[in-house]
Parts: sequence; structure tokens; C-alpha cells
Amino acid sequence: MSPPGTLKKGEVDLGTSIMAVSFGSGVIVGADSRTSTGSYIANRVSDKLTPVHDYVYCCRSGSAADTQAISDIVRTQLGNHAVELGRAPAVKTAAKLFQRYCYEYKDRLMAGIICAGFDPVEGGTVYSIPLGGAMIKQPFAIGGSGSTYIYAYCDANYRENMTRDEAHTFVKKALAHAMARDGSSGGVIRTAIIDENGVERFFTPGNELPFTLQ
Amino acid sequence: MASIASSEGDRTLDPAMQVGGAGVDVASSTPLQHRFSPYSWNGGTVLAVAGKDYCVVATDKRLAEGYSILSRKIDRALQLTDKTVIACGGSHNDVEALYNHLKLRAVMYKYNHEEDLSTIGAAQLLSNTLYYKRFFPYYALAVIAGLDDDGVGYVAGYDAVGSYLRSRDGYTANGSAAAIAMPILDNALGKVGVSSGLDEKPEYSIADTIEMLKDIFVTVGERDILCGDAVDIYAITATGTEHEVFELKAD
Amino acid sequence: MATVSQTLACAASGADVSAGRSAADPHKHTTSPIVTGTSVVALKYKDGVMMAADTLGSYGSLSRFTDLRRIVTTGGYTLVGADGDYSDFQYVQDILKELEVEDACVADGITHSPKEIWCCMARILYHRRSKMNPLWNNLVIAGFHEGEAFLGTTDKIGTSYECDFVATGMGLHMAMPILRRHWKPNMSESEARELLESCMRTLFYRDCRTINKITFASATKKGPSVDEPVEVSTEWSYQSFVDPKAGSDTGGSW
Amino acid sequence: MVEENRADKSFPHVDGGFNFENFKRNVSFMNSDSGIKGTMPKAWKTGTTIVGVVFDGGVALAADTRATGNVIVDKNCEKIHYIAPNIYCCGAGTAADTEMTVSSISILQEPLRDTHDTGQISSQLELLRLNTAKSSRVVTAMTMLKRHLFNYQGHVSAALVLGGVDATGPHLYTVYPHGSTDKLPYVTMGSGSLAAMSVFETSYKDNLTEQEAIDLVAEAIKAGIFNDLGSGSNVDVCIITKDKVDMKRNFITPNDQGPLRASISKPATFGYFPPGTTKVVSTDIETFATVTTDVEMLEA
Amino acid sequence: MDLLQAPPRGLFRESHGASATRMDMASAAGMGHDQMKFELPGVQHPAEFVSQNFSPGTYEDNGKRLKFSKGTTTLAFIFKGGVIVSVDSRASQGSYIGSQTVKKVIEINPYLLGTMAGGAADCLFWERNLGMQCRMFELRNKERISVAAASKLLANTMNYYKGMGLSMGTMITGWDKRGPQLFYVDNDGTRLKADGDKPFFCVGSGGTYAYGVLDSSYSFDLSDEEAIELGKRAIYHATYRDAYSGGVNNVYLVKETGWTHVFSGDTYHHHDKYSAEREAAANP
Amino acid sequence: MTGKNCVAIASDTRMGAQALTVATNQERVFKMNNKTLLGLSGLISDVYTVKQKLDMQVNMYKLRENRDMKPSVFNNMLSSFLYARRFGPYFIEPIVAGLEGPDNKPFISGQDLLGASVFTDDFVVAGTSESELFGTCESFYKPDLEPEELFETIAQCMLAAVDRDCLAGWGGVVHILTPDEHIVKHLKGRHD
Repeated sequence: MSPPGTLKKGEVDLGTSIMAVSFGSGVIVGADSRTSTGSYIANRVSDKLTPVHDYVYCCRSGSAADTQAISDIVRTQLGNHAVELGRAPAVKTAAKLFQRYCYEYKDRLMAGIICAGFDPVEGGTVYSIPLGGAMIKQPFAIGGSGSTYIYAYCDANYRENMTRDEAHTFVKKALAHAMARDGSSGGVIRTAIIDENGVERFFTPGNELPFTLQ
Repeated sequence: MASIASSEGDRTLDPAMQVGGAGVDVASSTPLQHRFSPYSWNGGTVLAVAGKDYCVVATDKRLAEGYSILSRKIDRALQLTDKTVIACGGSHNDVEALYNHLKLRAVMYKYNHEEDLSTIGAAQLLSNTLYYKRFFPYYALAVIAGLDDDGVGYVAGYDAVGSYLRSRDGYTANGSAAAIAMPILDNALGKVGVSSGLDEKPEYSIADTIEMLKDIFVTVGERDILCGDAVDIYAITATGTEHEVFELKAD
Repeated sequence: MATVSQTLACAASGADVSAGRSAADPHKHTTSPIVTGTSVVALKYKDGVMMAADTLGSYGSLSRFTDLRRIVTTGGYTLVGADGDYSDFQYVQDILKELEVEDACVADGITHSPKEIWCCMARILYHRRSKMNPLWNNLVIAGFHEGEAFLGTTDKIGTSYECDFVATGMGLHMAMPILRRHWKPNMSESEARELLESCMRTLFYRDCRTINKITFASATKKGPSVDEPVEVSTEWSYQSFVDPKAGSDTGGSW
Repeated sequence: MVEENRADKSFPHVDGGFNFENFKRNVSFMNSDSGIKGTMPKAWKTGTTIVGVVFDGGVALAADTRATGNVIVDKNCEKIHYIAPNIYCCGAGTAADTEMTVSSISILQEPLRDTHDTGQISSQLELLRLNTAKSSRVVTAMTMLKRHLFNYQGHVSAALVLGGVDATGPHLYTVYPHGSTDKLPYVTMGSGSLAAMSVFETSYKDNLTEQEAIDLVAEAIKAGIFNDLGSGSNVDVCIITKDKVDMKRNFITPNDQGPLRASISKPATFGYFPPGTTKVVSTDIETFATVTTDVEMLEA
Repeated sequence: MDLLQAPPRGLFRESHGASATRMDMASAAGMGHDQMKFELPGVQHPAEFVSQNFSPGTYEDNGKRLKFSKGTTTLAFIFKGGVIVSVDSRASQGSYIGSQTVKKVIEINPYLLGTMAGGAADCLFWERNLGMQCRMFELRNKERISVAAASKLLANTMNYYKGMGLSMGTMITGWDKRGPQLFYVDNDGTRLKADGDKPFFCVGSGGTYAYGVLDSSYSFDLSDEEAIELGKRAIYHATYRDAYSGGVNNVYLVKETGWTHVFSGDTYHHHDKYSAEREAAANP
Repeated sequence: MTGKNCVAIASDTRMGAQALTVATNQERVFKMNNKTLLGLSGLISDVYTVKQKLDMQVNMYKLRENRDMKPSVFNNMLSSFLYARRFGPYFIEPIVAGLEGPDNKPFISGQDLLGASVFTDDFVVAGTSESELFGTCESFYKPDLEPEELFETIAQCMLAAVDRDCLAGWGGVVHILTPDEHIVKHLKGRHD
């Protein structure tokens, strides 16, 4: 049995740089696209941005299998919840569901999740659910192995009340820096902007990243 | 250093994890070791058959490591003298080092004694050379083949630390597919310690022997993943040594 | 999969290094590689030999040094490329330098041929492995001497062989299949270059420890030379890459 | 019948649940110092290169045909398994796991071979088709597989390439042993996956024609066969389009030993055993009176 | 400055110089005990490293592919007419039979025999080495070495390499001034003399079965023929029950005039004979 | 091994506990019905257990369906039986050989201990001498042999192979199944 918090033998690792930023009227989520086993890149264009409801996304880091299974379950439950509720669920509800699974099975799962979305009550909201299953509301969140390289960058460049475009540029730039330095992150940048109008997705190809090592 | 980059979602800094998680090997559970090993297992099968006045030795040309083919055309055999050929499976770095050493010793012998090292002498030399590395062995599974002082075919197989034995019925197999090839040779040639085959084992000519070894190598290539690509065949007679390459499958 | 573990073994955690020196375990006498480079790819072509490697020095999974030159020239004829630990490669470079100096001191106008350097390197690496203190490198030695192209390689335990084309590390698994498929004798320079670029592109796609900044080098009758790093073109815009969840099938919930 | 099925728990044709009765015993075997461990049989691996690619209007799957234990145990095995009329799946990993995992969600394991006239392996998919009267979707099969594998947390060692065409078009997935999945236009799995991927990364383009796709997957498998020692022998290809499935078993046979053997003129006495070569101690012959209704023939 | 006078540097300096795997030529040519140089692995505890990695255990090779030849039944006993040495001839590597025709009796010199059990290379090498030492003794002292002294030399060598993973279980036998002599020496440095009621040893994986036969049938007063037959019988029964013993049975008889190789025969044929005897005994 | 309208299974007859040879008349090949032979190598207690459980299934099938189980069907039944114990397997490697259908087409298959099947039209092998057997069979097998020739070939393959395996031998037995006969021949082998 592997020790808790480590990958099992042969398991697929998301490596990963993920990020979410709330701006006034919504949130932007973003992720790199590298999935690796050892130093082999099993998928160079994976999609780590997973919708769990119409206005709520999660960014997945850690074990691919574990995070896919959790987001699957949360999506189902959130759907059921929304039907009972008769309206779109709050982002906090989604985050709480993620927390429940991450906390309850913390010895068996390896999942670091950022849950972000829009609801009419709180607007654009970002929750970070790191390894172990805490749930922390943040104005912006970064996660995955690549995130350690960009804490300073984000601290220096994050501002409250960014416009949608500023926030989008900020996310892409930050992720590009993380991907440049982290061997486990790379590929393309996928971003999604969620606001009251819905979700809009963007794709930045690997040869047009805003930053690469020179 | 580990702490620099670790955060949730990152375990890539753990070396054991990286190696164990090699997606390269999705289907195999070969234990991958991280610690330094001075040996590698490069495969290599050697077959040798001796006759009344000849000796044939054959060895494949594939250099493999794990599930990869490093080279399809290395030479596993060493022509030590006109009448003696040595061939080894095992760890190729050790095999090369061993060959370099033997070549040197053969040259020195000739320099000191003004004659070629005999096959029997070379066999004892090889044994001693291997045994002097008893505590850090050459990973070389050797076969020596040649003609003895009377011109009769001489074949002996070795373990990694130099235990050797002139084959009583004139055949041996060593290396990765020894277990696959040996019963076939037993059946065709074995007289003592063997319960199968014809009551009277036929004497084969040198040409027949070469063809038979080719056929056995085709068999081995069908079943041993480390054996393939091509076979070096050396036919040693009193008049000298002839070398032939026989192509095998490349998968 | 020993070669994979070699290249994968770049993971250099501090804990591991100190554990590696503990007296309790004789197997961990040697240290792990720290600053590491990944695959080197080389092939023979009409005019000589061509070699390529990227310029990244990884530090665990951190892409730490972005401009390491892992292909050097030595003597008048030879290129030496290395993957694995960069400090060990610098030690190898010192040895190569000494060889050059010795050649110069003898002043007979003869310098070591590529094959001699390859033999020498193979013996040194084997010797170091026999002391259980290996130089953690795969070396690729290429050169052009007396009208003959030479290409040979040796790994950290001294397994050495000559070849028409070679790829180390992850390249053994991903570039060798490409080379085996497309290499042919007497390729023109542009064909050779294109083939190497295709190998390096694939490795950039699939190896976590690469960057798209690649040095190409060649050894021909004009002598060995290493070019400045360049970028290879890459392709990221296949339809389903851009929009993996196209159509009415969401492709599952993730 | 009910009674009988109860007595019959050791044959879970239907529910596929695992039986752990030997587990403790085996653990104690493995922990004993008697050396028994070394003589225990080993599970077979498929080694394997398996690939798939999406083309204009369909999916092409392909696989090599080598299975290995200590040596090559099967030179021409089938690694492309039937899941539904419009869905097939290639398996890599422990041979038993890939076969059984796939068949547990399909109906007839291999409809092409008339060997399964009994014990229809229950099929969730088939049941679903009967319940809904719709042809299966690839995503459904994928979800079943990933849930099954996630359930066993990687202990069921099956790495799969799943492809099919349904009402929503052609789809191609990989499923890892731990239960993670990827959806991509071209995929590879198994020990030869890197070699095969190198072919895709150099030659794939969007909107392949069917013929281009066939050539590409065959080339990828050949790369696995000739570069990865765990893969070998022949190339099997399976083309799934909206209207039909074209299973090209042994599409390419680059490793036929026939010509090699034919080039050898081995001595006549080699492998020749005239009657009487083998010494026989005793011979018993039982002659069957009639072939059919002899109930007593069943021995205890 | 004369550059040509400069000492060779660089490559040829010790740190990474001439291959250490090349042993000293002078010492390799001779085989004297004091001249030998065994290269040790460059680890902190060579003995531990060696015995963990390269020891031929009785049935296991610690999971290494470096399988050394081993597995055996050998026996020797003293009787009225001298000493009988009887051995099988199988060399196994794991469960694979490397050879069925190994000579497990090592003819050290015309008066001295050694047997081989354990690591074949270890026995072969050190008994060859013993032969050389015995010859040196003869040259120095102008008389043959006693069996006791010869076995002591071997035991000393084993003691010297104790803990390094050598594997050897041998019997040294011969005829000297004190008559027929039989000693047992193993890799721990143990040295035992055969005397008393049951002056015999059985060594190797099949030894227990051979002991059973000897214990029930041995007597000091056997004739030469009976003794040879007993040796054959004991080895046959050991090869029958022990998976790691088999092949050809070789029997040696040691007399005052030196040893003679009195019998060599495939156990394949023994089985017919002994099973026929057994049946005859059961159904008189 | 397959022949012309016939199949054969050969096995050695040793039963041992590692190095110790306990018995030399061990049967490992069983006739399940007139069309099916089963060979089981491996742990002897498991051989008996599995054989008995399979017997029950074959008998039940016959009672239920009033016909003999075909070899291929038997193979599949055995396969799912073994896979049910994926995480606590019986330590056996089975071989199934039989004659299939009205025209008595030879059928052979082998399985690993988890129930993965291999189907071939020439030969399958199992047990401790597996490598050796692959060598001899690959070299000596010829298609379409008559029962007598098939016997010589399979017997020679078996004898030559077990001669190189410490843990097998002590005599051998060959079962040949033709449409009309079940022939059992005991071989003279080495007893060391």
C-alpha cells in the first residue's frame, strides 16, 4: 500500500499548474495540459478544467484517476441537488462537496482541487481544496506542482478589481511562467471565463504561449 | 530540495515515484530499481557444437536492455586465436572488459612463448580470469569453442565465476536462452545423462551442424524476446575459421 | 528499463542525497544525479555526423538552467554529447581537455581520432562503475576522421557500441523508432537535419524534461562545429486539441 | 435450479465478483522461506503495443499479437476485444485482467469465434441495450470501464484503448489501470506505446481518410513490434465506421518464421523420430463404444 | 623545458587511469597464495555486498541472474580396503540443469582426491590451488604432504575468506603414512576428520538420503566390491530422491598405491537395476 | 499438441516438495469427457481441488443439457473459474486438449493461473519446464501427424525438456485422444 498522499505504482499524474481568479463579475479558471507518468508525457493536450455544473468548474491536480472520479461524483450530486433546489447551486455548495470527499478519503486520494464559479449571491468565487481536504475561499488560487514557481509572481501582479481582460491576461501569463519552470507542467493553456452570461472557453497553443524560457 | 517544488498535486520530486511510475512500462511490473547497479542484462545466447575435426559456435547480435533494443549488430564473439573463439552473453560492459583483457593475455602469451595460446590453455585462462573477479564478478556467461591439441573439437561452458567443463558430448549452450536451446541439442547430440532422442546419435558434418544451429536459433528467436536480429556463426577447422551471418527476425 | 530509470532518476531530492551517503547501505554509496540533461540524438549522413540535444538543465522537475551546452567539440575531429548529470559531464570535459593538452604536448601533429576518444571514454566510464562511483552520463561520441564518419556511444556502466544512429535516455524509446524508420545511408544534410528535428520535436512533445531550445552540431570534413540553439516548430492546433469536448458527446464529465 | 446455483458459488459466471478463499493461504505461501515462491507460476503479460486513431467517419484500432510470461507464451494472440457491435477495445497489461475486464462489460466475448455457446458472460452493456433499445455509446462503455478499474485501485492491471462510433460520431479513449481516462485523436498504450507514439507525433494529421488511418496504425504497431521487445509478431487492425466493423486479423505478418525455416536445410535426422524411438513402459487403450450417450464416462 | 620528458599525465594518472579491472600481470601469471589479488567491489562493506549479491546459496540465488553452478550429492567413506569416493555429476543453476556430466571428484594429485559441493567454481579453483600448494610442499620437504596437512591448508584458505560468500563443501581424502584418511572442509573453515564407528561423510543437497543408505549398510569390513556397490547404491538413492542431484555416478577407490577411478555409469541405467532388485525383494 | 484428428497431452510424473521427490507416479492429465483432456501443472493440492470442482461442473452441465461439454466451452468455464480467484489464485497452469464438433477438429488451449487463455493450432505448454518445452516443441512439432507419430514427437519433446529441469521427470505419461480411442502410454524416463 502506498503511503497516503502519494501516487500508486504506475498511476497517472496530472503534474499540473492550475489557477483560478475572481474578478468583479465572474471568475477565470485556467490550467496547463500536461499529464505524465514518470517523465513520459501521456497526454500533452489534456483538459484539466472540468465543469461540475453550468456555472461551476473545477481545476484538477494530483492523481488523474482520483480527481476524475471525484469530479464525476460531485457533478452527479450537484446535478441532483440543483434539480431539488430548482436553481443553480452555489459555488460554495460545490466546493463543500469536493471537500467532503477529499477530507473523508484523505488517506486514499491524491487530489488538489480548485473549485470556482459564479452564483448570483456571491458573484465570482474561488475555493481551494488542497491535499488533506481543507476548503479555503480565496480571491485567487493557484495549485499543482507548477504553482510553487509563481507565488511571488502572483502576489506581485494580482490586483483587486481587475477587468475581465486584465484578469485573463494575468492568468495566462502566470500559467506560462509556471509551465516554463515546472517540468511536470506544459503543453497548451486552457482557460474558461465564467460569469452571469455563462462559460466562454479559450485555447492558447503551445507555440504561442505568452512566456517561454529563452 | 524536495520542499522547493512540492505542493499539493506534486509528487514528481520523489525519485522512487518517478521511476516506479514510468508510464513507459504500463504493462509490465518489472521492479525498477533506482540504486546504482554496475550490471545490466543485455541478453545474448551462445550455442556451440564440436565435432571430430571441427567446432561451430553461434551467437546472436542483439544488444538489449529492458524492453529496448540498443543495437542490432554487435559482436558477441571474440576470435582469440586461429583455433579458438569465445562468446558470451550477459552484461555487455563486462563482456567487453573481459575480451580486452583476454586479447592482451593472448598477445602476451604469444610474445613470451612464440606460439598461439592453445584452446585448452585459453579455457583455463578464461576460468582463472573469471575467478579472479569472484568477489565482483564479470557478468559474462561464456562459451569457449575451438580445436584442442589433437585437432578435435573442444567446447566448454562457464558460469559467471569461472566454473567450466569440457562438454563430454561436444555441445553446450549459455546465455539468455540456454534453457530453451539445450534440450534440443540434448535430443540431437546428447549421449550421457539424456533419455531422449535416437538410440544411436548420428555424427553430423560441419555443414549439417551449421544448419542445425541456424534452425535452433530460429526456434529461440520465436520464444526468447532477447534473442533476434542476426546470428554470428563461426566454423572452426584445422584450416582456419569461417564466419557467417544469418539473419533472424527483428521483432 | 534501466535507461529510463537513468533519465528518470534526475529526481534529486536533498533527502535522497544524504541517504545515499549513509554508511548503513553499501548500495547507495554513489550519489544521485542532480543537475541533469535529457536525450542526445545523433546520426550519420553523407557528409559526416550530426547531433542534437536541448539546452535544459533540470533540477528535479524544476527547469533550472536553460542554456546548458551538452554537445562539445574536442580534438580536431570529434563531438561529444552527454545526457545525465551535468557536473559529471563537466568532469568528462576536463578529461577531454587533458587529452587535447597531451596531444598538443607531444606535438607530432596527430590528434586522437573519434574512435580513440570513444574507446577512452568507454574505459573511463567502465572504470568508474567498477569503483561503484559512476559518471552518471550516457555519452555520444561522433566525429569525422580520414574520410570516415564515426558514431559511438557509452552508458554510465561502460556498455559501449558503434552505430549508424543513436538516441539516449527518453530518446531511446521515442527517437530510435523514428530513426529506425527513416534513417538511410548517405542522407543529404537537409534530410538529416529534418530527421533530427523530427526526433527533437517528438521528444519535446513527450518528455517532461525538455525545452524547445535545441543545439544542433555536426562533424564533417570541415571539422566539428556546434551551432547556436534554435527552436523547432511545433503543432498544437489539431481540431480535437483545441476543442476536446466538441459535438454532443461531452467525452465524460471531465 | 436455485439450490444448484447456491451450491455453485465458485462459478460466478454472472456477477463476476471475486473469490478470496485462497488469499490467506497464498499470502502464507509467499511469506514462507521454503523456496516455494520461486516455483509458483507467473501471470502472463501482454507486453503489447496497442493504438488507435480517429479518422474521417470512424476509428481505427490496432494491436500487436505477442504475449509473454517467462518466454513468449503466445505468438498470435488477439488483443482487440469486442465490446458492442459498434465498440471495440484493445487491452494491455496482465492478460487475464484485460480479457476479463473487457468481457465483463460486453456480451459474447468474441463473436467471431464460435466457442461460446454457453455461459453467456453477462453484459451490462447488452442489458442496457435491451433496456433502452438503443445502440451503445462509447462514452458509456468508457465510464463503465473506468469505474470498474477505479474500484480496484489499480490492482486490476488493464490498460485499454477504447474506440467506437455511435450516434454522436467516432470516439477514442485510453483507460489507465487506476481508472483515469483521456480522450484524444490518436492514442497508444502498453510497453511499446512510446515507439508507437513517435509514429503518430511525426505522421498524424487531421481528417485522415480510412486508408491513411489504416496505414498509420499499422505503421505505429510495426514501430512497437520492431522497437519494443514486449511487442511482436503480427499486426491486427480493426476499422469501425458508422455502418460496419472491419476486423483485419493478422493484417500484416512481418514476422513469419516460414521463409527463415525454409532457407535452412537441416539434417534429416534432426527432429526425426521413427516409431519406437521412445521407450514405453505400459500402454492402456480405452475404446469409445458410442460417441454420445455414455453417462458413466464421467469420472469422479 | 623539455616537453617530451614530462611524465605522462592526465589519462594515465591513478585517479581514472589504467583499468583497475586489469589485474597485475605478474601476479596473474603465478597463482601463489600471497601473490593473488582479488578485486573487491568499491563499496563500504565488500564482504556484505559480495555475500548478499553473489553467493550461491543452496537453492536460491537471491533473485540474481548470476546463477552459479551448484547442487550435488557426494559421499566418501573409509573401510578396510581404503577409501571409497562416490559422487553424482549434476550442475544446476536454479532449477535448470546446467550439466549432467560434471566431474565432481577433483584429482589433486595421484594420492589426493577432493570432492566438489556448493559453488563449482569455488571448489574447482581452490582445490586446484591446493594441488599447487601440495606440490610446493613436496618440493620443499622432499616428501608427500599428509592428508591432514593438505586439508588444513584448504581450511586455512577458507578461514581467510570467511564471510565473503564463498560456498564450498568438500572432502579431502588420500592415503598417507597413517593409512587411509578422510577430512571434511567447508567454506566456514570447518575441518572434520572421519574416524570412529561411522567414518564417512555425505555432502550436498542429496546428502541426507545418502546418509540413510550408508547408516544402514556400512561396515568397516566390506570387501572392495561391496564397498564400491555401496557407494553406487547410496548415490543412486540420493539422485532418486533429490531433485538437484543426478547424471552420472563416478566412483573412486583410494589405495595405498594411489586412487583409481573404478566406476562411471549413468544413473538412468541404475534405476532399472535397483527397481528390479526392489521388486524382486518384494515378490520373492 | 495437435495431430491429424487427434490431440495429445504429455506430462511428467514427479510429485515433489521442492528438492524432495515425494512420489513418481503422479497423474496430472485427466479425461473430463470423451472429447476433452485436461492437464494441470502446479501445486498438487490445487490440482486435485480444481479437478474436483471442474468435474462437478462438467457433470452438472451434462445433466442439465444432456450433452458433453465441448473442449472450447470447458476452456471458457475454466477461465472464468480461475479469474474469479484473481486475488487469491490457485497455483496451477491448465492445458485443455480435445476434439471439437462433428468433424473432430483438434482444439488446444493453455491458461495462466489467472485464466488468460492462449489458443493455438500447434502446441501449448505449461509448468516448471516451460522454457525447455517451448524449445523442443518449437523445433520438433510438425502439423498433421497421425496418432503414432504424434506420440513419438510429443514424448520426445517432453523427455528432452524434463531432462534439463531439476523439478520434473521421473517418468512420463502421454495421453492421446482420437475420435475413437483414449490411449495412455507411460514412458521410461530418467529417475534423477
